[in-house]
Amino acid sequence: MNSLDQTLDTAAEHHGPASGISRWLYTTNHKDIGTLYLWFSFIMFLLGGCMALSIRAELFQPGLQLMEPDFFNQMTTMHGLIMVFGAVMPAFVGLANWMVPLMIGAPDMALPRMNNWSFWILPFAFTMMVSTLFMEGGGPNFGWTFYAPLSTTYAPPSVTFFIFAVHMMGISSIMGAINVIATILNLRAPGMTMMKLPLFVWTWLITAFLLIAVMPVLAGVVTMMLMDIHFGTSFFNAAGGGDPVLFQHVFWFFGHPEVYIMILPAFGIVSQIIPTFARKKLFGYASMVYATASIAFLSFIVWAHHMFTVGMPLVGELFFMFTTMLIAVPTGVKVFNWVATMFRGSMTFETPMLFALAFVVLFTIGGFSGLMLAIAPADFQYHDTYFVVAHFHYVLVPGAVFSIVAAVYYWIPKWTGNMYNETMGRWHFWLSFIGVNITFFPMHFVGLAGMPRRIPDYALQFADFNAVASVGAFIFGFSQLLLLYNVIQCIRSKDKATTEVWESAEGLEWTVPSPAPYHTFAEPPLVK
Amino acid sequence: MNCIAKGMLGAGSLLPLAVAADWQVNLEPGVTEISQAVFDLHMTIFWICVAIGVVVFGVMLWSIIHHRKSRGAKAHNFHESTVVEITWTIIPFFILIAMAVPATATLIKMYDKNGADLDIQVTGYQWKWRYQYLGEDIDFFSSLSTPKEQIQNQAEKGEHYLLEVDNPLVIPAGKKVRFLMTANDVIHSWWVPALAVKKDAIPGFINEAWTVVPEPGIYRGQCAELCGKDHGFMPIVVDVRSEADYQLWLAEMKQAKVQAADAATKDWTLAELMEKGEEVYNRACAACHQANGEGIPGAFPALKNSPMVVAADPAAHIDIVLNGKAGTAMQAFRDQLNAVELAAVITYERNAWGNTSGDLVSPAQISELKQ
Amino acid sequence: MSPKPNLWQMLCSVLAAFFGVQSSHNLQRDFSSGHALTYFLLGAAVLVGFVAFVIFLITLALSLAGA
Amino acid sequence: MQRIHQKNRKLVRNLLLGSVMMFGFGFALVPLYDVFCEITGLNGKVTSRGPDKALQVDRSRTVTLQLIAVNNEAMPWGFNPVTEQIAIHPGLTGQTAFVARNPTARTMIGQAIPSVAPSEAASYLHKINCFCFESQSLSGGEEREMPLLFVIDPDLPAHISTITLSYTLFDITPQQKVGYIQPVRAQRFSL
Repeated sequence: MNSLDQTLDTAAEHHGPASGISRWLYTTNHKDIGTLYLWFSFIMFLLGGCMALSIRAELFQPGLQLMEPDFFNQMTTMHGLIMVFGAVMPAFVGLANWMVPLMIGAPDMALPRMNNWSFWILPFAFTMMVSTLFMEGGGPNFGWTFYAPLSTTYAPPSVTFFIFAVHMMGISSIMGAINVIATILNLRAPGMTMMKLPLFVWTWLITAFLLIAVMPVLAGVVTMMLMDIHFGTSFFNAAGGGDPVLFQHVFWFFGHPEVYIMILPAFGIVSQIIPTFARKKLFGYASMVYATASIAFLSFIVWAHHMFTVGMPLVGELFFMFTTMLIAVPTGVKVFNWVATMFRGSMTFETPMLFALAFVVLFTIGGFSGLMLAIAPADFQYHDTYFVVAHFHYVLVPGAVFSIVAAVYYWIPKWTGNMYNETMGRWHFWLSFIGVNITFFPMHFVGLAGMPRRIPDYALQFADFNAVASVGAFIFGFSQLLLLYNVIQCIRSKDKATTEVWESAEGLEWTVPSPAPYHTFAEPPLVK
Repeated sequence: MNCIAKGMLGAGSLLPLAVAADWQVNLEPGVTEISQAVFDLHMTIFWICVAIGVVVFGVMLWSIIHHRKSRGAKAHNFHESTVVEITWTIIPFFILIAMAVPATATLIKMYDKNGADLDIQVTGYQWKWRYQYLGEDIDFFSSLSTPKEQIQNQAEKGEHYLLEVDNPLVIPAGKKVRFLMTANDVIHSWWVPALAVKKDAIPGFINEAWTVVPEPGIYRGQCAELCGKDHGFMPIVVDVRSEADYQLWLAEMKQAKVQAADAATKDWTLAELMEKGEEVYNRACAACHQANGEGIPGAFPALKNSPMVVAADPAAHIDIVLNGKAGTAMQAFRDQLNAVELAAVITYERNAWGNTSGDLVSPAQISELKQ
Repeated sequence: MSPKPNLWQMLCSVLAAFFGVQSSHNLQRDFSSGHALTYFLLGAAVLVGFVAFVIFLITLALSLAGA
Repeated sequence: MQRIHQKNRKLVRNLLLGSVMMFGFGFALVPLYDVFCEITGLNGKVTSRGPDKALQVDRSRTVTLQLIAVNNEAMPWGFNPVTEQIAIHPGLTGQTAFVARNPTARTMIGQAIPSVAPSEAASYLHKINCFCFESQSLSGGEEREMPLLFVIDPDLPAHISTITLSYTLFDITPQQKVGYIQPVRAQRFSL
């Protein structure tokens, strides 16, 4: 039919995966690269998690016990950067690599060599970033939002390496996004029209466009920092006619869509899992697609709600308050649709479903606190307190992270050909669920009671809830080792999975054998 | 309403709710008209969210219990209903409008710029605050007064651990105070929850905020924007006094200023300066240069045996203490300390920890340079 | 084949997208016969119009409040 | 197959072009932001350098101009307004001055950055002549009175009766040297 298919055919006949390390270094196979991304992200998740635990250990009691304030700031900064850019985003790219070609009936990603490159940049970027911790003056200590002038004039010398690391992972993300878009738009199997795309594919398509729109803006803002630091420009330096507030505007112009980059694929995953285990078609497929597009569009006009206290004129405050509140509408539509999918279904509660249900509930709680934060006058009290920390951890941990874990349990039988241990999966779920709530729910309370974020030590009235949160963090942190155990156990298990794996899962990925062969859909399937 | 809210939130925390302040779970209503309006707004949105949550999670829980396969539930086949979907789009939309109206009203009230009785310029420094009363010639720094031993867990922590300062901001009750916020180095944010005032202090720019506190009292807050190493250690204390007490305080402050000027002209002995100097050093310098004068290698230089400190001519040493060093954490102490304190601390540094320059820098000498 | 959507229908689709509600019948029409770029541009235009509308609302609210 | 390769190539080209454009857009936000600030008076940035037309004097109201001097970071100069506030009719040209004194022994260069509160007043405060228009160089021990000529636009909204004009004085001496950042960085942690 065409030469790509022919080359793939011959490849399939003549060699499977190469052996040894060169398989992973030179691979252009979407499944191998997906695996690499997922392992990388899991390592970063553990690293960032260790940093989180060191933060929580310091905050267990008032007073300075374990670390100096400057090191504490480095920990909070690195924890944020690693979790956002090292754990959550690569995990979603990994899932896209594995699943998008399988879901649309494509033989591989559209640009396999670029795929290899976009992964292998990441380990170097993060090695560079983490190595700054050992440099003179320490690593980045200015928060993951790196507001100027703290991150320019007052930054440790290692900031230059931080900037280059951000550039590298930005390039990696953009290449990954281009690949996803090209795959979805050009490699769909015959009959796989846009309105038949599974929601995970749809949300990833929209996410990929968001990535292309905003990662370059992030690259721009760090380039401006670099120029301010080394070439004497004054983008963010008031002395030369610049403006530190400009930094915040440009950063959040990137930063707010970035928030949706981390949650839209999660919406997609949950929209795949809930119908499977409710044995019922997703309610309002069309609305789901449109709501995703709507959230993506609106994310470009709400950025300044992160900066209500910088002293914007009244008109600005009102504008960003109204637009932000409006995002609640399409987000609400999504939650209602998930609930309607479950309603009158025939539900079972395997591990992926448990994580997906926890996602719906806890993400919605995060959405509620988000709505409260959108109200500008109230935000003056919430801004930069633990209430904000509680909010974004609720949308990112039981939001993004739970969806990724759910996706792993959902698709791992397809990846390894074996079933994971359901009992252990449930243990992992319940420990995570309890741990996450013990950790982050009390943060709402201390935030409302007046505890600012990013402080290494606090007043006595915050002590009790902080101790509780620290205990929860250790429960949550250590229970993630169960995920590692479950994955390894599943790889080595003798409990073979069927082709369909789940009773009523729908989609092309469930038509290939388990484990999915190294090359799939060399002959495009026909979608009715 | 407040009690119920605490109960609700407390129940959600999976923990028994003690009445002690340590388990405070909600925003405090605060003491100003604005802070109470904000509190009401906060509670309104909170209850709306709770109501929506009850409905959504209720339906979900119902389905989880009743529509499970183990109970023999058969999946129905509906997957679309434009009417239903439009309904649950329109209803939240109107709920949002209902939230936006009081929010807008409160915001407009917060931005009421009219008729300030008193202007105070608030400047954020790494890591302290400076208050200047415009037109009153009163100007002082306010920094953390919690002893280091408490932070290092070598002493029992006091009641207002980390929320106490040496010189609180004093304002009159019942008067409209206008704060002009700016910063000296990086961005800070001045926040006192009881007044519902949080405004960023940005270097090179000024921001405004207003408050009217009806009753005297002491209100505590903290810096809310990450501003470097000691971001967690720059609290704010606002001491609101009755108009008469405020006037008394003003007079005292002016009197103290005259006395300080007199003290600078008196002759000080080395021993007197050393004693005073040690106190000033521990307050203003020891955080970086350490109490033993050895600094922190790689971050803060040692003063012990430092060539500049033991040099025969104290000019360079005086210059750096008064004017700081650009591009480093070394601040200019010209405005932060008075002439006696500056002379004392410089003398102390030149004669402590085995530094034996033996010379005495007199307050009069510093007064002249401070002009 | 469903007929090519006219401008009004496309506008309705874009507006529906802003609220996040759409029927699959219309979705089918949009994707089978519409061009992606048109929708994208229309979406951007509606976004600009929406921004202008919100600013207008705010000015109105402020003048009513007398601030 | 050729077709798919071509389609891919075209798409990649367009997407790369899109990212490059967005990179450019990030930088375009800088001038856009300045325009935005000028229109809305955001941040109280003072951009206007004198009225474009002759202004009618409005003797029916008096506006108070508050003057504030702030030293940034380690700037050792003495820096104060001659008078702390001036009451003036809108439309009349007012004159005042700030005094700067360099107490150190070396020549230093300072740059004053103006900021106005409330920010919406910024576009109504016209500066005809200001020491902030250029940097000021003072030799060691030198003192200078730096004039400020201004006029308040009579169109100033009625509810504003006080305008605060602050100047933050930055030490820009090191920036005048070649490769200034390197030495500053190297010195950062040494006395």
